[in-house]
Amino acid sequence: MGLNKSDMTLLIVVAILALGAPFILNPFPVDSGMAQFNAGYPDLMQRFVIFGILAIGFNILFGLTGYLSFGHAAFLGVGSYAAVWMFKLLSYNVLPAIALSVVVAGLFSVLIGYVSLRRSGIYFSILTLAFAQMSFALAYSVLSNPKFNLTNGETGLQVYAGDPQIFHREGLPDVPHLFGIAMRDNFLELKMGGWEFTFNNGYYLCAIIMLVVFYLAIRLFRSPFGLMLRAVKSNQNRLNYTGLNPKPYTLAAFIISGMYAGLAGGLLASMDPLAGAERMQWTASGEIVLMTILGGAGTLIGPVLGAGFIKYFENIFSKINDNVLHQWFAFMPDGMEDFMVFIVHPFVGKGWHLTLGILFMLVVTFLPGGLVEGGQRIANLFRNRGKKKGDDDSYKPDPEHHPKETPHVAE
Amino acid sequence: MGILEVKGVNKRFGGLQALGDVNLSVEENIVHAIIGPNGAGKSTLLNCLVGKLIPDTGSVTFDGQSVLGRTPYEINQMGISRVFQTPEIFGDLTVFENMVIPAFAKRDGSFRMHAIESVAAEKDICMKAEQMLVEVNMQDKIQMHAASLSRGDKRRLEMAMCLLQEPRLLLLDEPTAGMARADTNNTIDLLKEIKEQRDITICIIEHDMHVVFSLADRITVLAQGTPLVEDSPENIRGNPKVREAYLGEAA
Amino acid sequence: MDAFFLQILNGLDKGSAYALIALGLTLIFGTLGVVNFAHGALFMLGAFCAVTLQRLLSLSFETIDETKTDFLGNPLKVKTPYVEGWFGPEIGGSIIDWAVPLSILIAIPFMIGVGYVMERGLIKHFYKRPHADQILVTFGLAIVLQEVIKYFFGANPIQTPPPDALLGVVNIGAPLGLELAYPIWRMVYFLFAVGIIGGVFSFLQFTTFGMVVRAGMADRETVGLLGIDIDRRFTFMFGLAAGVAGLAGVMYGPINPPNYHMGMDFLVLSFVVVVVGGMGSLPGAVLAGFMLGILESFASTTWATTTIPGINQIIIYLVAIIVLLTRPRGLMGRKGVMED
Amino acid sequence: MTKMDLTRRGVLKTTAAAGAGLALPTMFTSSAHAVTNDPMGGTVTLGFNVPQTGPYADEGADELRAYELAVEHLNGGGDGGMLNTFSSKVLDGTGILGKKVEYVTGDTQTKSDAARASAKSMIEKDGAIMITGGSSSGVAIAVQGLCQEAGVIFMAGLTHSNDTTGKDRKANGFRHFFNGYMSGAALAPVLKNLYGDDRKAYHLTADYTWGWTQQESIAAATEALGWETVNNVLTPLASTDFSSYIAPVLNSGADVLVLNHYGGNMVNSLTNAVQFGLREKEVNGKNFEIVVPLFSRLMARGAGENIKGIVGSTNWHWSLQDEGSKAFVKSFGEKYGFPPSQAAHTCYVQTLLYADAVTRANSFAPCDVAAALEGFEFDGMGNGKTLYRAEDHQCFKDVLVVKGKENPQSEFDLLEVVEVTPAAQVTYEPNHPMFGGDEASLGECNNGA
Repeated sequence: MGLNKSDMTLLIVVAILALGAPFILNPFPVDSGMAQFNAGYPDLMQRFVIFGILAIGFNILFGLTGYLSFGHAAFLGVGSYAAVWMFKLLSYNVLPAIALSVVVAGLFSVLIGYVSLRRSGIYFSILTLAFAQMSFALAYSVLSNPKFNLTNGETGLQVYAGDPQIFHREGLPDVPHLFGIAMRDNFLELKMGGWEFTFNNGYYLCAIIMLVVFYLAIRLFRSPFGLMLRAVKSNQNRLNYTGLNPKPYTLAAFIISGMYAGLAGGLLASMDPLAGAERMQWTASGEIVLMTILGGAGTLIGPVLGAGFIKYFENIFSKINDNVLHQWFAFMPDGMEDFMVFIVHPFVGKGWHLTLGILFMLVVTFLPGGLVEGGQRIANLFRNRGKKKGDDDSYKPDPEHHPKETPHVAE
Repeated sequence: MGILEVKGVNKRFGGLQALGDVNLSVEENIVHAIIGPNGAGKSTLLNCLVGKLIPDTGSVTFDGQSVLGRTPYEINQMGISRVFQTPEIFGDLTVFENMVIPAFAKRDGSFRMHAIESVAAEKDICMKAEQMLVEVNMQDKIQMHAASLSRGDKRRLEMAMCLLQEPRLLLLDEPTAGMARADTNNTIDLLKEIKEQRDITICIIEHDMHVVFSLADRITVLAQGTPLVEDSPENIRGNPKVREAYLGEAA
Repeated sequence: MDAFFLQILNGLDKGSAYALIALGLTLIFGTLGVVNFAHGALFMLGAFCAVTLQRLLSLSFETIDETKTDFLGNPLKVKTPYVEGWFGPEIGGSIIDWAVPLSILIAIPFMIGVGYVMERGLIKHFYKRPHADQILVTFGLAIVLQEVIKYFFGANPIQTPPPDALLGVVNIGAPLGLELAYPIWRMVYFLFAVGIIGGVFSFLQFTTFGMVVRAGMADRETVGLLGIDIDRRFTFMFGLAAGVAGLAGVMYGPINPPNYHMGMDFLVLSFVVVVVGGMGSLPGAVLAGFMLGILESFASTTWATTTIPGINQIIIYLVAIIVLLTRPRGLMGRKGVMED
Repeated sequence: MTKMDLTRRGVLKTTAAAGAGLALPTMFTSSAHAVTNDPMGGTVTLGFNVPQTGPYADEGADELRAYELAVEHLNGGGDGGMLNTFSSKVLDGTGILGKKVEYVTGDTQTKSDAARASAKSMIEKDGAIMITGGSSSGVAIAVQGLCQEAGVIFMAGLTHSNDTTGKDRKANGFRHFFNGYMSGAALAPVLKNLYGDDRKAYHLTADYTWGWTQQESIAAATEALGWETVNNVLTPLASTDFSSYIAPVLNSGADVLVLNHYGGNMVNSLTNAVQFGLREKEVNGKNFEIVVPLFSRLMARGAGENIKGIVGSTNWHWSLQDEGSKAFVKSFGEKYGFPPSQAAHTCYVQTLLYADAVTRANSFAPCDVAAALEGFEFDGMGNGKTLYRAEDHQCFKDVLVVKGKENPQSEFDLLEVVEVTPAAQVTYEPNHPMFGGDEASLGECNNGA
């Protein structure tokens, strides 16, 4: 596979996690009070890996080169639109749709990257933000006017009965499918005791694609190209005087990460054939940035963890309502129960944003390297427990992550 | 004809004449020092040589080819390497990675998309980098982060990075500025070694006379943006014009 | 012609809000080198100072009016604010009426306090951290502040009307023979903004404190070496920036009713403004604020939108792109600031 | 390990090809075809998908209150509310078909993506058999499409765009709320009475699908009465300040301003319009008037004083004096301490209508439920006699024209009913061009697996 031992281990661990997700994410019996925290249903699992792909791609740009794009959601949106258009024009087969979404997002990122990369630092961030916001605004309104309806605006682009779908045949499912295998179907539902596990076609397609692109990302990280990207982040001046042109390197990184985003967009549309303009809004771009930093920018696995973390909160915590809280605390005396519900209430359900905000602050304050650093600390804790005291110098910072003391004034 | 030819170079910044009609010829395989008091235009001249600044008039040719209008990385690819006043290295990367990058630049040019094979798989590049580290006596620091090196080691690393590219011309911008005497002497030794072991032209900008006279084969004195004299070290030493330039306007 | 001048006025008005927020953002960048994504939330907090004061002043006691019924058919409880009970309906009523201007008095100490606590409690740990971490932590803080406000005040906008005396329109074009009927409060807002901006500039220009801060902005280390406790001053500057954002928010309430996410609505725009103005440049931020405000107003005219459909939605971003591509560091940016 | 029990709770099972497509040990696949939408055990789960974050969070919170009330009433709790006044009497307070009603909640964030994710989690994870709620048309259409594909029933919450039951209508989706066309048809005659038939209208329209259909409907209805549409200006959804859109109105020669805005947009544009003194102006010898076609009490509250005297339409208002409305206001008011909003009303009614249809059909299968709802006529739910039309799954009922109250007695007493426009006057053909014309079709009803 061309990987060294630790990378191979990482890939295998990720593969086990991804392929075993239906088990791992459903640790609680269906009827237990904790079932609320189960995340092993198809839609959320799909989102975990799709946003994982998005974050892996974003990390190639941001984590390696340090260029902070604040408009990455535009590529996600463009990818989704491209995919749905393929559904509308050709057929519900996801393969051409995903392929086109990658290509279109790639082309779009050539355009935006070429212009934006003429500036660096926050000027670059604002340029990407401006392009993405323009794309969003146009997709939401102007590009959905009845005369030239490219995006279907607020409603979102979807397949209508009147669409050509020239390769659609009898017998093929009327939903996104891969040569007849419908994405939304489950190939297996397992009931074991109180537990239930769902194995979904679409999820496994996403998971396999995620593993492939994760593997490619590892190769890229370890390649000379990846090294050059890290050199761009470290010292562009030296790179220039070493005879290397940073421009094509950063542009290539930008395009690759744009294509990752397009792929994620295409997959999103393949799992659920509707593309809305909100996907391109700055808040969506901001979410990608947050995922990456939260997980640990510049590390391989961090962005995937960050993506999972945020999506978990969005989908699981937002669904906890007072009714559920009362069930949890039902074992307590009445007054105590109401008190506990009162205490927890602001942080769940409609308050899930609050919890997320607090966690952002806690993680970044106490774990400068993101969730990955948290993981390392725990790992070190276990490792050190086995050893004698005084062995602490075995702690080695992750070679990939070194928070840079950013000089405020460069040059 | 020298390997580096500077002819009639002028550079103004607003009302300030930074360089006035500079002519300079650097012979191949010697150490040529450019000295001068502060504000003499040494750094401006250097920046004109590496593509950071473009002179208003005049020409700069390297090995018969003009460097004007070329970017720093193109000029580097022509065979000019530059060492900075404060070491410019990749602080976030390991010493080894720092060494590998110029090796790739030398082999693959200013850009190549090699995103699949790992760095470790490029055996010859790695070997070259390791060899060079041995040469500069840094093999024990190979996995250290460059940022955590001492200042002297940073300078050594930067020089090793430049040498790895086997440049035909090495530009040094005050390589001993701010160094303690011992470090300065080490640097001088390092440069002497380099000079003896390689076919390389070195152009050094310096105002530490000790360094200059220990190394230079030829010296150009710059004052107020114009070359005052160009001669061998022995002759420069006693030149009254040079004294005047350094000591101010003697009566 | 009248329409033209009206749009200029509208632009100046929008620009006032942009300029005030951008001014604070730039102060924080310039002095502390921190990317403050919570700045929009500070603006929002300011607006809710006015809401809170209005609520406090309208705290009421209930009397039962047997002649009327409420929606459930029970006797209607009539609410009378305590201040009206104490001072009589006349004076009490006018105190409530002047709630927004009065809340400036509360907002100044409150916002400076919030800024102080924020800087000492949180931001100061992030000076040496990458900008990305600063973004994450301040964004988290913005969400938290926003959600707290939502928890207490709900998601709906809340009207904070101006005093009756400042309600309505005034024809300011009369001396020029033009018909320029413009809302009084919007004029007040513009003048207020000009006053604040002038105040901040003269503070930095003419006081020793300001001079030290400006010197510190240019070269923090050197000023630190001179034995001046620059950190303390920078903390104060953070408080000042928070105060400016807060006052911008207080006075904005009567123009558009505040809601809990108004900060986020302004956040991205004000970042664009700051960057177009040039990082680290206070005059740049103010200039860009007014410029973008005016351009946005003109892009909203029918003439503009029929010429280029959708121009009103993208104008700010389009201008930002053009400015950044022609002037690498924005209108008045300093070299090297936030370029790494 | 305990016994292995293989079933298809498979809620998203649509094609038989799927299982066969992947080579798996047969012992792992089940060939039993259970009816998906047959809730197991003694409970049935409904999914309440409302905005809990974002600008419509308050509206969402009110919807959620109504849903909780509806569930309470269905399960026999409380005073029964509209169950007592509903013309259909099959619901007896023992849940639905004897199964206790449970519910899950989710956050739409007023984004199509998030709303669909939330709805999917309800269907896939919690086994919800009906999804309802929402506070914007984009979300309603997105979730309706999802429910169609997934084979569950969607009972729309607050959605006013013509498209929901127009070009985007779906066999599994039902809307009780009124729409843009109805607003126009109800408002036009009232506007003519109040302001005359010689008026020049200037439209400000939110630049997205709902805004467009709303503007189209109002313009058509008023032009039919002789009004002239001077201009229609599209305003970006993200606008917070409308001054630059309001200022040109002053010199346009128009004497009526129509604000096709909703939520925060409407609050701000109305505030700005009043600020600029439009209401004190006289143009063409007439008083300048402002019209807000879609009103809600929550918006009226946000707009404060500015709403006074402004005319608009609404689906329902708590001050209605029919038995159904009174019963609903009473149980809602007693539980929560304030009167319900129109969003709460439509959500409450939709839940009851669904439960009733299931009971009458004696089946949870979506197609049976849909059949029971189609052409269903009922009364006692606050809007008078109402028809769930079979062709497009739109309710036809009286529409209220309301006006901002000049002297409110309480903080809830903001609107007064000017006229109740009879259903006949707002009824249109199912193939009306504003509703997708002849091309629009419900498609096939989807029963799930």
